[in-house]
Amino acid sequence: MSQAVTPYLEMSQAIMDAGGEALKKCYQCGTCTGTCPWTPITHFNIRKLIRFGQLGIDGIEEFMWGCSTCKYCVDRCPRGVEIIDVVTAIRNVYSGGGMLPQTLRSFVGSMSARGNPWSGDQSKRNDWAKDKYPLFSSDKEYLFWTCCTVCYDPRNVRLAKATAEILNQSGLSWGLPDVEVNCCGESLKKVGDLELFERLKNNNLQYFNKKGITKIITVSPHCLSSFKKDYGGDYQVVHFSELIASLVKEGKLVPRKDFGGVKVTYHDPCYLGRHSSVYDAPRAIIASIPGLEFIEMGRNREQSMCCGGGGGGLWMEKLKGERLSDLRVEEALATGASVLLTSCPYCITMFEDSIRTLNADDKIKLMDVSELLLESLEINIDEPVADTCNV
Amino acid sequence: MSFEPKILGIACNWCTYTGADLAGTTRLHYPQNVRVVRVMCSSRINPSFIFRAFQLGADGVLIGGCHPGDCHYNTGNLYARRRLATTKKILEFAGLEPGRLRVEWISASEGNKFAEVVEEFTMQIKNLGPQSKLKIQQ
Amino acid sequence: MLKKTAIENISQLAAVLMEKGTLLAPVKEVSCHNFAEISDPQKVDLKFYNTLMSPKSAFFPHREDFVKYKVGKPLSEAEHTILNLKPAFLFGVRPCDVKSFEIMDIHFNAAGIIDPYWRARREATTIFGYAYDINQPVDSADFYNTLGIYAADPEGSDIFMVKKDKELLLKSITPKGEKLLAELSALEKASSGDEKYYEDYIKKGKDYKTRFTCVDSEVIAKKIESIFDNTDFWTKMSAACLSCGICTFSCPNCYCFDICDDTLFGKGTRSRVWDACMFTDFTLEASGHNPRTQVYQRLRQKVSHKYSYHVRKYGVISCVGCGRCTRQCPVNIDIYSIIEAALKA
Amino acid sequence: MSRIGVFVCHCGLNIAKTVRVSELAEFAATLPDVVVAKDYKFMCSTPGQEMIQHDIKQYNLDRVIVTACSPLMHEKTFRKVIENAGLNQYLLTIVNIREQVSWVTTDIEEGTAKSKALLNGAVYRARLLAPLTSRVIDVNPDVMVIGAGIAGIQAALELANTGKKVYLVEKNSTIGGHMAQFDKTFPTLDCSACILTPKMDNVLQHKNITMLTYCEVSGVKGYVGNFDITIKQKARYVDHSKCNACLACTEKCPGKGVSEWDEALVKRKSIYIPFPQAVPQKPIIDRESCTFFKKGKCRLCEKVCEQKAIDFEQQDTFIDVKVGAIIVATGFDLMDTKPLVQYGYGKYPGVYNSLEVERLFNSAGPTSGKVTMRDGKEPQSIAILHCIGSRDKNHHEHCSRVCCMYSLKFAHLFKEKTSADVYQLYIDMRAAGKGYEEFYNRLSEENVKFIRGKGARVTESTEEPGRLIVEAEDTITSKFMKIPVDMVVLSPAIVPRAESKDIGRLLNLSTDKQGFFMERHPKLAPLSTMSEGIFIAGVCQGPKDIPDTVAQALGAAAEALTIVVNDKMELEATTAMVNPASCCGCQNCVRVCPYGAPGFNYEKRVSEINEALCKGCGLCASVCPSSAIIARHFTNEQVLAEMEGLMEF
Amino acid sequence: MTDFKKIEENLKTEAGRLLKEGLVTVVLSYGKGFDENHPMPYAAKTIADVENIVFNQYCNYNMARYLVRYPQGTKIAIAVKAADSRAVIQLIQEEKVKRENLVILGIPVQGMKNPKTGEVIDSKTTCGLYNPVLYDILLGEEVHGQKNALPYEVLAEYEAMDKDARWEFWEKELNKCIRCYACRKACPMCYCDPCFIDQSKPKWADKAPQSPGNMMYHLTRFHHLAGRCIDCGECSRACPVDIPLYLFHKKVAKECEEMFNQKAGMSIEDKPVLVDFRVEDSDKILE
Repeated sequence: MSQAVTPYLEMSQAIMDAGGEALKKCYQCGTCTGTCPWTPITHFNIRKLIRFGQLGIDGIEEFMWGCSTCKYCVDRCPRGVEIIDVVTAIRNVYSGGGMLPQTLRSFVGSMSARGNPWSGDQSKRNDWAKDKYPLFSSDKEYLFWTCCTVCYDPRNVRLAKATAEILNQSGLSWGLPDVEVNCCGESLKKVGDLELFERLKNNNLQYFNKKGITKIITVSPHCLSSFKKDYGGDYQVVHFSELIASLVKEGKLVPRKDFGGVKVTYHDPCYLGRHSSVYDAPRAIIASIPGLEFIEMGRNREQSMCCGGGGGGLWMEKLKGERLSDLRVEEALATGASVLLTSCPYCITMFEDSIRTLNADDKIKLMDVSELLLESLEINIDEPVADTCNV
Repeated sequence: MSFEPKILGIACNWCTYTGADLAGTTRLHYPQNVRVVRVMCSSRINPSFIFRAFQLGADGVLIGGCHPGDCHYNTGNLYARRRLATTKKILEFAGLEPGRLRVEWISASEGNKFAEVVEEFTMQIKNLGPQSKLKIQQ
Repeated sequence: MLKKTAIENISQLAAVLMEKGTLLAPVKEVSCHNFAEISDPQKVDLKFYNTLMSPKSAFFPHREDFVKYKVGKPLSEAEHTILNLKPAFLFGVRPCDVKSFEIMDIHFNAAGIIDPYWRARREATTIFGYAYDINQPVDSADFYNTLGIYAADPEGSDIFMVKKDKELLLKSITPKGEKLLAELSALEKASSGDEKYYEDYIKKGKDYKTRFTCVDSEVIAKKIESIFDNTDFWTKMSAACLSCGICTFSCPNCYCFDICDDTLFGKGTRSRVWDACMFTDFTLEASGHNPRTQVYQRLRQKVSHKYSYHVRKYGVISCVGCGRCTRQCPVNIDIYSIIEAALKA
Repeated sequence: MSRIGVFVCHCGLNIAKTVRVSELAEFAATLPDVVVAKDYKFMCSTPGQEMIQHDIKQYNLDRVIVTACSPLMHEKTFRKVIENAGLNQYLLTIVNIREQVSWVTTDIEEGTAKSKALLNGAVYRARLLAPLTSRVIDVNPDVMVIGAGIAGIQAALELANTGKKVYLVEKNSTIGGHMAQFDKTFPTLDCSACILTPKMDNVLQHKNITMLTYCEVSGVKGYVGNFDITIKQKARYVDHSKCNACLACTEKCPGKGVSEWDEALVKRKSIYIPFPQAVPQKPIIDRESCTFFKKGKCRLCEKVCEQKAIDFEQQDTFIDVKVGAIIVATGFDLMDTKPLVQYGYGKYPGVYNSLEVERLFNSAGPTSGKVTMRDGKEPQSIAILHCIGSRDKNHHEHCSRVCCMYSLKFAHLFKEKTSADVYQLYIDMRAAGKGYEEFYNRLSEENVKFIRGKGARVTESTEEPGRLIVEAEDTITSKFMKIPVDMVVLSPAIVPRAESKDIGRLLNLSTDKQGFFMERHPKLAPLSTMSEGIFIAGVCQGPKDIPDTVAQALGAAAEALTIVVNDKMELEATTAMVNPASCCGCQNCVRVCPYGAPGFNYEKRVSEINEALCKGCGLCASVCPSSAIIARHFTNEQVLAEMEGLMEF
Repeated sequence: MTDFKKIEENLKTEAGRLLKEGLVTVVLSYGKGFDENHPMPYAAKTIADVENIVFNQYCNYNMARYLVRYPQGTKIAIAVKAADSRAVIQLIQEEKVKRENLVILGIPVQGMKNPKTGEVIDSKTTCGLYNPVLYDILLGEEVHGQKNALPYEVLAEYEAMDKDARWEFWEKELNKCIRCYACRKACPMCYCDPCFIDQSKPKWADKAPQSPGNMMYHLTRFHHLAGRCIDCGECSRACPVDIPLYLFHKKVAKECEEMFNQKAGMSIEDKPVLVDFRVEDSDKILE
């Protein structure tokens, strides 16, 4: 069989038209591949993906799902190529016609049919709250945007409750969205379904406009990034940790419980860190909690490693040995910490999985920063929480 | 009698005027409708010159400067580009045919380009017909 | 003689006048009325309070060409403009504006300084004064009462008109008016009721009040003279003034002008064009020196000229209280308030 | 009323063939203010010229219009003609009816008609022309060179050899610049010191060069031909007029400072000369590390100095000089690579930058030319990483141009001096100079491993402490590589000297995006700047190698010479001026002028134009909203009148 | 809706405080006119003057117009609405005033009216913003959550016109001009004295209100304000013959924003676009 290929520039143009314009700037130095966390453990090669895209070479589809949009390569790229846009565009162009991996089909299907990725009933979006918290109305200052994952995923529901409870303590004026809203669509966009993403976005924007929303708090860094960069509405949006860190600083929230020297480490979620440049707020909250010994992992802040859950990775199966979350949990274990903290529901899901498969449940406990804070505020979320993330 | 338009040319000394001379030196023939005013730099062109030219009855105004980056005064034509673009938008919104004002970068070595531009622009103005909107009615 | 016509038939009257000569009458523009030479009798429109611009341009146009010449040719070849005027009818002038013509005559039509252009126009023109509608509210800017003028003053008009419901009553005031009115066969004869209505209207006109303050021309002239150096006062009065030319251009009594030469393709015209003392370059001298660079100096000049210097020189205030300058001023400067303040200053 | 003479040239048949010249002259006679109009076969011939001069006198003409060929051809000729007849040369108008009429048409009707229109425009314009006089200024014959690296040294020597007095200003305590730090130079591998130190010595000995080391330019006034410069002589605390360079002080000094010369690889004394061949060979005291300045006692140097040259009381002093031209050769810095945390510079002792490595190779360097690392060991494997911070949107977009070649030089020297394996991690290998490709080829033969991929990260090996792992993709095989090495050499971006910003501000030089000085024209005036009389040479204009730097230095010297070789200089007469009565103080002119000619008089609130700086482009006149700027010879009235004349017929 | 009385009170309080503490020597704001519907631009210089300050929906004046009237260095407090604040920014850019000499009293406001017609003019003739872009002290609640008034929406109708119809429109409108120059005098950016049109060397146009001179005056003025007009609408409001100058200024502003990616008077760091350039400006703008 001939090894010769012919450039297929129409395809290349299609990628550029789908938002991958930056493609043409790449000079193939390989910095991205060298930086990519997947390079050492999988066959995914981001530079090659771009190269194939530049010339429209066949075979590109085989490795286009490898990227988890952690943005490490984008920050390092000497040409300023918006690589995530390229990946998104390639997925958009090629994922039609049955190219979507099986696991992502149910994800996209649920998004399309129910407006959330977890096949949850839209009307039950706020069931976790048990009417304990108010819905947003025009007299409220903030809309507290709960991610679909914290609304429907049983492990992450704990996050919803913890954050809501802390907000209640904070004295801020806030409310939950009505059930008519849907997923922010961030992962869906990265998976390449730009058309469906537009639909979700417009539905949410309509809600924001109707309600006159001017300030939004998000639990998930993914929603944060989407509202900030993809939506372009006239509102301010902050991550929960940013807001809470400032309240802690002002003394409006005072962590009391002393943990007596327990060692903790913190994982920077890609979408909070590199995507939104929030590094200090969660650390400030951790520092405010008495009796913690905080240890940084080797790769932290701007250089943090990805959990693998972004860019649709949360809904894709990875073989053992090809999971970033496993590596990250091992890194956390190596610090000697007994609590691994993070501040993203996707990271929570990924790490819970890894801790279980690595049989490390007894060595390390996974918590969201808000959960730890809640504990330190000495507030109990009354009912027992299901300790599973199976849906 | 067919319509012979009066076109005012304004050319910078260093590039376009020299290019126009070159067209002559190489005996390129082109229509005689353009009358050229020589200025030192295309940036010398005050937008009011252009308004005035149309008031004086010019059917078209052709402006020539050095290619961007080649200005004898380094950046004059880059200012001129912005100012003339704005002038053109103003004339257009006033209702004058935008095709009556043309800006071309013609270097000292582009005698043929000068001839071509004059030929083309003269045709274009002939097609547009006489300019009577801004022309002062005596 | 008193005649009348239905206001809705005004265009018939207009048509007749147009046959006799040039008709200048109020026409409606987008958001105001102005006097204009009528080419379509339907355009004459009496549903106005007062015109935006004063009717002075009927005799003193914004631009008046004097001489045409050729560049590079001897002066002897230059041509002077000669007016060959048809009879003209200035129709629908409010009493205060009619009064202004008399004041303007001092400058253009008095012994010693006769302007041929003004005089020719003035003589060719029959003035149809038109009383304010005393059944409508007075505009808050007006203050002609202060200058001794009333809403239905026939003085100065050749023919004076008052509105009677849907009719217009026309009364001849001067022999010139009388003669013309007699010729206007399109008009109906007025009844005795109309006569009475007219007389009553003129009387009631006195009770139709504009703003009023007691201004004795000698007193005000002296007062203003005495506060010439009160820079604080004038600075305060002019703090908002933009020094645009609206007040002077719309004023029926401002008569300043500039002589301009304009040439095009070797043909020149020398003309007289309105100027305004509020413009910075009004007093710019050839040397580059300008005695009035400050806004307060210019506003002081305008007020002083009207209420002091003019009184000193000609014995009369050069203002008829028509309210145009106040109404049109983009920053609501009110000459009436300035006079009131000056009296107290 | 003016008196205009119109002279129509036939140019043989060149014009007369397609323009009815006599008809044109008759037409001219009918135009306003034209008192005489003639046509003649060759107006530029001696009889033609004499006819014009004769008529000027006979008809008492005060304007002359020559209707002939392009002004670019004979404007100068005819200006002289009328000047010799007593008329100001700017009262001449040329109507171009050859290049722009007769040669571009075959139709005599068209040609004649267009000529009439052009002539009419000229008459309209001529009536408004004003006589102009050029100003002549004295030129100071001296030159200042800022920066005494190879560029500055070369330029100074060249000028001094022509007999011009040169002030060579250097901020360091020695001249020589970066080149003096190098060991070998690519691609010929000749010894840097061997070719540079003789030049440094020449500078010291040259009677026409005033060397001002440890000095900074602190003030510049004036303009081309007449710059007034203030130079700050920083306190050395050693009186160099007394010092005999015995260096007993240095020997005894207990203070320890960081050796800038050796790129901080070693310490030096607090009273020191940077390196043995330094020029001048006289020490200075580094206030920061000196024990006396720090603690208030010591003064050992003072005690041992027989010449009594030590002066702890010395202050900064200021020197004023006047020069006619300035050459700026301020050179470069390497970018600081510490913020690029992925490469571990400053964190891992095994990571070096290129200047440090230059010093390692140098026999006068901290290791006496032996390649040993900070831990004293000889590296067994070395990776050289190209394009660190160059060609990088996040840092510097430009290519630093010399890194490919010096990296190859390093590889060669490593191979020569050690038994190490050498890797070159590059994006593109750029070897376009004379002998460069051959050098690249030679290195391949020396068994250097070339990896086509940019180094992505340097980490420490977990197994072998101290060993470094270089991570990169070899884009040729698409393999992700982890290369264990002992030593990593970074080739950082070359950036302008940090101080060049201040120099630029003082001299009104513009800089490009990266901070390199902008040349007046990228092709045709690469050494001139927008400031007349100021020239640039070497890396301060953009990264370049030594041969190019030297060539530029010689060019800049020649450019400077063209100014100071004359004792007088004529300024442009067609400059712009401000009518202060009309100036509205918007400062548009100040903002747009590339030459800095207009300045704002804050007291009078009006702009003023320094005519010595004005080049007469007229940009200021067109951006002046109140028409206060008069662009002489192209005034608004003149242009409008010409337009009117052109459009009349 | 804007609480005009509240703003008036705050304006008085702040004006009084600033004058009392000697922080400024003049407060540029709005004062009583000859009746309530006719407020005036007002310069309060003493504490007693503060009583005369008013604020209502007819206070359209752009007080930035008066800034250049005071000698350099005068400490001035100035009341600004959204567009007015942009004028202040633009004047700072052009170095006509210095930031440090100003105390900017920001007025967020909605519902300003044209005194002649009573029509609300928030977006039609003004820049469509409700909140000042730059201020030191805010005199009311910022307006949020309101639909942003689109400043260029009014242009659509005119852009869609055939060019001949547009010419006819402008010829008719501009021929109404009586050359009283209220437009340039009301304009905060028209600070030239003399204006080009007043020059006699060169004489750009006739002084009389006739078509050629009117065209030259207005077209050139549109150019002089290109990239500088901050869309306050004062030229149109001042115009006694109601020429919709704002339409033309808006159009030029819109084009400049599209061509040069910069909106006038939004940042004191900017440089006016027509005395600036970028090498990467496209030649397409000339097409």
